[in-house]
Amino acid sequence: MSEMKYHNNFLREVEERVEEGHMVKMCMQCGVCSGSCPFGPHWAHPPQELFMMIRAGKREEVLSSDSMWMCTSCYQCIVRCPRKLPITHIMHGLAYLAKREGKVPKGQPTAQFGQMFWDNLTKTGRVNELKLSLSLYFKDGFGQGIKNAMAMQSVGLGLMKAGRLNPLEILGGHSIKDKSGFQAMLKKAREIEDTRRKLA
Amino acid sequence: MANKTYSFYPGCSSQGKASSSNYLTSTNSMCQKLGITLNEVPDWNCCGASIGYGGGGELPRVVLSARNLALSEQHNAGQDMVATCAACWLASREAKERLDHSPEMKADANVALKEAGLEYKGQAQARHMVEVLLEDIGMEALQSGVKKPLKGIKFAGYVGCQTNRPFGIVGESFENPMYLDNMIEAMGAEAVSNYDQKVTCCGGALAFSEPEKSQKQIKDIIESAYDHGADMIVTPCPLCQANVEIYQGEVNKRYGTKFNIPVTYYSQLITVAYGGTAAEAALGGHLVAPAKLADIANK
Amino acid sequence: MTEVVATNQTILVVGGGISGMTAALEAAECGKDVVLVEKNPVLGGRVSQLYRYFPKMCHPVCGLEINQRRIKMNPRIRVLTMAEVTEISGQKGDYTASVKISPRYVNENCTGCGDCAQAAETEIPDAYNYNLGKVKAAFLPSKMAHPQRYVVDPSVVGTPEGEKIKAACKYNAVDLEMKEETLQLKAGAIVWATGWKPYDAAKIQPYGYDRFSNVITNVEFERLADPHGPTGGKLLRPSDGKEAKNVAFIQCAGSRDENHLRHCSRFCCTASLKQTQYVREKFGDEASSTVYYIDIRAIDRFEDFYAKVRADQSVKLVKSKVAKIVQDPKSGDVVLHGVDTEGYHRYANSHDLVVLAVGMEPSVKGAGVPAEVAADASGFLIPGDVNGGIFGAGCATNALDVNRAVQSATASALRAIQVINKVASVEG
Amino acid sequence: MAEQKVAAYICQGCGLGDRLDTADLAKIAQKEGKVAFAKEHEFLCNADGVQLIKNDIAEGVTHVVIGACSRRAKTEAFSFPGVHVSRANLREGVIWVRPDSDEHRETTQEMAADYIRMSCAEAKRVNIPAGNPNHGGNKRILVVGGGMSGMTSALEASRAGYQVVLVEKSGELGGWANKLYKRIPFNEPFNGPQDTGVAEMAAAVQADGNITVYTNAVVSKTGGAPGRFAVEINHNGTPVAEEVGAIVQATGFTTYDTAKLPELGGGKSPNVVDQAGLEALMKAANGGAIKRPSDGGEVKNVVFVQCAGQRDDTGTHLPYCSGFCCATSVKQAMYFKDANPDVDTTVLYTDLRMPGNNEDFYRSAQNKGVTFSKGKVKSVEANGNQCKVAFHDLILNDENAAIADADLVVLATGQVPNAGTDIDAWTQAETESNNGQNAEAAQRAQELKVVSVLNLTYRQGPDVPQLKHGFADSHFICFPYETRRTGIYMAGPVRRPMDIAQATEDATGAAMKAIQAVENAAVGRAAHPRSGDLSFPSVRKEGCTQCKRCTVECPFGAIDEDEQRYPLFNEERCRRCGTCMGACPVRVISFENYSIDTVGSQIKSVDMPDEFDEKPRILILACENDAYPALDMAGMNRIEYNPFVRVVPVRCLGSVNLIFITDALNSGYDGVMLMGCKHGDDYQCHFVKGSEIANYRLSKVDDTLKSLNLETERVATYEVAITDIERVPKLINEYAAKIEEIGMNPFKGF
Repeated sequence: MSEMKYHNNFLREVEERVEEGHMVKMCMQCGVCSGSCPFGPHWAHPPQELFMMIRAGKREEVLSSDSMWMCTSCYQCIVRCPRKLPITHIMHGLAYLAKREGKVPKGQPTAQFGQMFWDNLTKTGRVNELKLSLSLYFKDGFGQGIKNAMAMQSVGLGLMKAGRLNPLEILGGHSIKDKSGFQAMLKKAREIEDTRRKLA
Repeated sequence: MANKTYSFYPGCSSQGKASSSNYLTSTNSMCQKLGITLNEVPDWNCCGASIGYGGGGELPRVVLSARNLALSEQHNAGQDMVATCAACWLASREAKERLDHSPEMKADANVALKEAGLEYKGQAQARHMVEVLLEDIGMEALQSGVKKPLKGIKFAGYVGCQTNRPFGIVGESFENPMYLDNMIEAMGAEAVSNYDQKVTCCGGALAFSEPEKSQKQIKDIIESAYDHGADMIVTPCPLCQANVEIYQGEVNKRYGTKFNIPVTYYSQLITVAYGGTAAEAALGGHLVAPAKLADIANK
Repeated sequence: MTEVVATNQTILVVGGGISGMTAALEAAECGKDVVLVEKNPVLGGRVSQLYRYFPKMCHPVCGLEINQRRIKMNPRIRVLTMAEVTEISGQKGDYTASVKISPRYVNENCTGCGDCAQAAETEIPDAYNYNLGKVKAAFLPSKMAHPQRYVVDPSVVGTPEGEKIKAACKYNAVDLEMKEETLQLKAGAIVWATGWKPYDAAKIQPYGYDRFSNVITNVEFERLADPHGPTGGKLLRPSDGKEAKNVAFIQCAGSRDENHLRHCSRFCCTASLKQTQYVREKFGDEASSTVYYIDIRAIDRFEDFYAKVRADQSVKLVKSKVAKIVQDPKSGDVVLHGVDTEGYHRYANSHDLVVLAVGMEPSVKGAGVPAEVAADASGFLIPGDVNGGIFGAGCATNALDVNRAVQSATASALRAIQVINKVASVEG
Repeated sequence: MAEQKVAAYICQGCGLGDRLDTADLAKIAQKEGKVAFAKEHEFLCNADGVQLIKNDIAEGVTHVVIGACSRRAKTEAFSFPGVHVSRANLREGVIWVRPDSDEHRETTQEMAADYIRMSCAEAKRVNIPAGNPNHGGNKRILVVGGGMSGMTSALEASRAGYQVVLVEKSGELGGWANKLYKRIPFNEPFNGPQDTGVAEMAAAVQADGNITVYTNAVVSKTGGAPGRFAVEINHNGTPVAEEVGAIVQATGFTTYDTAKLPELGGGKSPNVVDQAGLEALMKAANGGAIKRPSDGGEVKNVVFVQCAGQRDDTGTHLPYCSGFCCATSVKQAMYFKDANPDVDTTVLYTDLRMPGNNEDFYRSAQNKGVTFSKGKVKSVEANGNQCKVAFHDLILNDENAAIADADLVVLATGQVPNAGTDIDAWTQAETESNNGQNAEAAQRAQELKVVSVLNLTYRQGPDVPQLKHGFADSHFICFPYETRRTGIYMAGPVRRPMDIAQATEDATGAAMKAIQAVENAAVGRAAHPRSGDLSFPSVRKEGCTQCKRCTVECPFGAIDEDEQRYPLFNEERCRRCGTCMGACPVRVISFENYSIDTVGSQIKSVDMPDEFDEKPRILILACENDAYPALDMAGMNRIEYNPFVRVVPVRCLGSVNLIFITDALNSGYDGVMLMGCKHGDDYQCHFVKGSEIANYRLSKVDDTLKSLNLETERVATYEVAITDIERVPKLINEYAAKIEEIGMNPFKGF
């Protein structure tokens, strides 16, 4: 869709395809969310500016921005918004849409980690912490992986000693029993949403 | 002590040898001393925490929690589903609120759940362990059972973000909740007054993906504890505990600080105050050993 | 027992602020009998606690002087102070109201000479100055007080100090035996003018009004600026008494907020613009005021006033809702965190003092009126004749500035007269 | 003077008995004040003190002098119907402002004695006003303007039982509301435009037996005064005479001419309309979709430009904000969204002004998808059937943001009041034309006159004076209905830009004041601020030199000229401020209870020490609204000031006649201080120009003082506010020091 400046095309797309997107239109541009965000300084476009850019139809700039990936889900913005926008969820929704549209900036660490986390938990129904850490360390290749692991070596050993890191998890780790039902459930949920939100 | 029964949702980090197994151990000991029976939700799955959106859409994430709630309704009927981890509680409660407010989403969720032979009805409440302690047992009752007051230890009550927002605990303020400070004092210890980093976020999942940005937050949290003369930090959230404890070394490297402060759980404080042993309170499960607490436990 | 003559051709006005006084005066000066009931010991309401008005920067007590003189000269108005309407029965044209009168412990003999205050020692919070200062337990609420009769605080009644106060009065005006009494008053129509109260700033948690001493409200700042206020008109900040030269004004403190007040309270923008001129008036070029706003709502010729304030070099305007306030315990300075939404830069601005422009809440919400009345979601009474013979007036019906409150009060007086004239035409 | 019997009562309460020799004061009242008798009482204001006075009144006392506290204290206790009371302010004015020490006892006693002399002198010269016998008793009310405001005033007055004459220029009732498809909601739920209800209201007016309606009618002449206004109506060409008691002018507004806004596309493209234009389009479409005016094409994108030609500080357009246009644009955006949610509606604003519970209306608009962008519109250019709106997006800080393809642009222009003739400009033109010599000025005066609404036969001009930006508003915050033409009240947008909700509330208030005006006029009682005063000005015609100064300076236009150009007083128009009395060079104007004599006698009754006693005397003429209360409260705060001053309260500084100054200086006063309230743009004087006129008159006094080789410092004027409790004593003490410096008045002792 061409970028029609100051038209509601992108706003309508957000309302249709983004989690809680229907609330974006309620923002009154007061700036309390941008001011409350602990990672605020790291956002190229804080939440309120993103909402304004959506109204201004700047689709490309919004979806390819790494701003919404800076959200630590601390809910500080939600409890202070005078219009009660669920800002945290809208940011998650925008991030997910950016992912599905392939517009995430290359090498965006939180996007990568989020995908690893999802793949990890969906395999066995529960997070395998060891595999998750290793996949995070080695995400930029083997050499960098070894360097990352060595840097966190003392922490790893400490946790093992404290009984909070089980090397045997590399084999399988915790898992739910009804894996097949669980994965079928997730597959169906994704299908339903993809059709409802025109994401496929 | 009153004997109460709850359906228990431990969450991925509170499993045997997982990153907050010490939280699990001390929680079980605490509940045993308080006469609380926890029936684990059979075959519970991960709640997706708050980073799941990197891979899963809204409905798949809601369905993760719907499955847990459905399992709890089915096997532990009539019992509230209690979580100890902030993210598990938040994901479950938010999912419940969305399912109960949107018939369309509830219908969609149940179509997906059917694939796993389950159905979400919406009977079970999703609550946090701290709510159980405060609302069902109450601060006076908690204080009355203390056998070994934690004299001489000053704790910084670090509530963090998701336990406190957006639902709040017993209706307390988001800026300055007092329940954790009151719990510290009830256990006979001293609580830091107006600890300004009380509700600051530790970076959460982004401690892994954005270490530098998160460690700035962690530095403020620890530095303010030291500034207020705290011996230890106590927190209700496993991710806060892990991030604030594990990355002290990294923070010291990055900022040249010499932090070495123990980070404990409220469940450990209560277990020790109620006469539990160091092992029952899982005091061994720390990178920075809570020595003073262990001394009291071993007396 | 206080005797009051009232029939169903009398108009009962509840609330003695500027709206209640106006409704009572306009009806009485049209030949109708009025009973004016006021909860506080004196008339004047919130307006008597203001130092200046926008946009003219004139003094509210000047209008109060004229209205008080009109009341003193008009035999048709009967004023009952320390009186509250607890119950209303009957219907349009034929109401009966129960009025509870709390003891003032001072009778009509009082000449306002002040000897009783000399004798009193205990100090109580000064409600006239929003408890920022103290007054003696025997006090005259303000220099402009009407009725000009002292009040003895119940806390000293039945104590040796009470007797000492009583003895100090040469005209046995102090009567410690006074008891609470309840009267039954007839009335043909009722004007409900109980006005507004400032929103409880402590509820706005991120602004820490209940934790930081140098975060105060606009009504409190007004008292600081008033020469008859607790600091004699000097703008000193509570923590250390230092001069507050660098003041922040935070708009929409509570208003336009679904977590607090849904409505916009209308007066707070122009009130803050006015208060920046207090800082300018006291400190000249050293003054520095910063107004943090969402929209400056200065309508009609208030725009001229806004233009004048914009031209004042000492005033900065930042389009931003402040996210959080922290007071530095050592220096007492208050740091405001937020983002300026015009041009997008993040700020952590330090100020000497922060004034929260809190909004208006009806002081008696719709449900609080002891009669069947329709009110909106914020508790403001619906104006006009939807409530039988009970007519809302002034800030009891909407967040209004003084001028519109008086217009509303004048209109409600006519609505009451319409009922009275019909009763008169029937009864003759 | 009817058999007048003056009695004096000296109170010994509140410390007066200890600090003053009240017996001596009683003697002075008797001997020098020449009262029938003088009594002392230890607690005059309590029950038996008041009864003492009442008994004496029963035995024929007509005037009472009370030496006790200020006239502002114990007013109810010392008010006796039909009896004049003069208050000598011995408490707040004497003992509370002087130190309680033997050293000062003498000067304090002298101060008290003088105030007793002054009160007795005043009392003796006061006639008890009986109210003007020949006043009009007409209680009908004229409403000019048949819009929502006018109709509301008419209906509300009728519901109170009063007859109303309603004059409407156009052929039908309804005014601006007729042009609206729907209006902004009055009350909950604020989720969409509501029916105006104007048709029902018009029907109610037509059906109301109390209301006589003239459409296609204008007021061609208005004479007389409250209670007896003689109104000539030009009803569709035929003159009709009506007599009414009060007038409500609700002539509303016209929209600002968009042709004056070419830079915003005004008059450049049919697709650029103002809000009235959009309402017309909506009414034409009657609920269906609005089509593009230029080619009937589909409207997919509408832009609302706020503050079009408003809040303009370049001096070309309107400098003010009309307040109703934000909510109106939102309402109009909802017309489109309700009909078809796919239409893009964008509101470009700098401050979105929707106060009160209109915030909910703003939320509802957002909920329906109306988008709001904070931006300053720079230009609107038509290209083909669409327009390009260029603006500076203040949030995204984008100088050249633009909406390139707007099908329709609505300019939110302001309200221009229909307040008729600007009488200040008319008076200027009239004087410049000096009856015809200067043709240009005469032409200008005529052009200004032709737009008049009320065509008043008042000497000071055909319409009610305008306050600012052409609106005929009250200047006072506490008194929105304080009008400068007694009995004539403005309502609705003619007095201030407002929406329909405020206009109908304002109109009800104006009806109340009109009813009050006819009731007061019927018994000769004054209106606010000297409500209830029965006195009225009378002129000793034989002494009048027709200098016309009174007719020019009267702030309320109460004085016309009769055929021989003598001043013709219209008592019911008068506010009893006394400015005419102050203006008259030959001092022939006075009121029964307030005259040259009542004030002059007070000044001359003071016991003037000779120049060797080192006891100067300073006269203070203090306005009773601001200066006198400030002095009172200085007393309540026990702030001391110089004992040689003698304070005479006056109704307004405007009523100070220059004779008071000459009398004072001749009878030996060493200095005169005049304390009035603030004048100028933000004037505080409730008689509008009183303190300003006094200031102007006194600027001439310096030359006369010089001619008598008296120092100019002898007479000083001050602007004083009621809150100047510390400042006024300081001014007095500084002035007394100055007088001491320049020494005694050489005329002393003559």
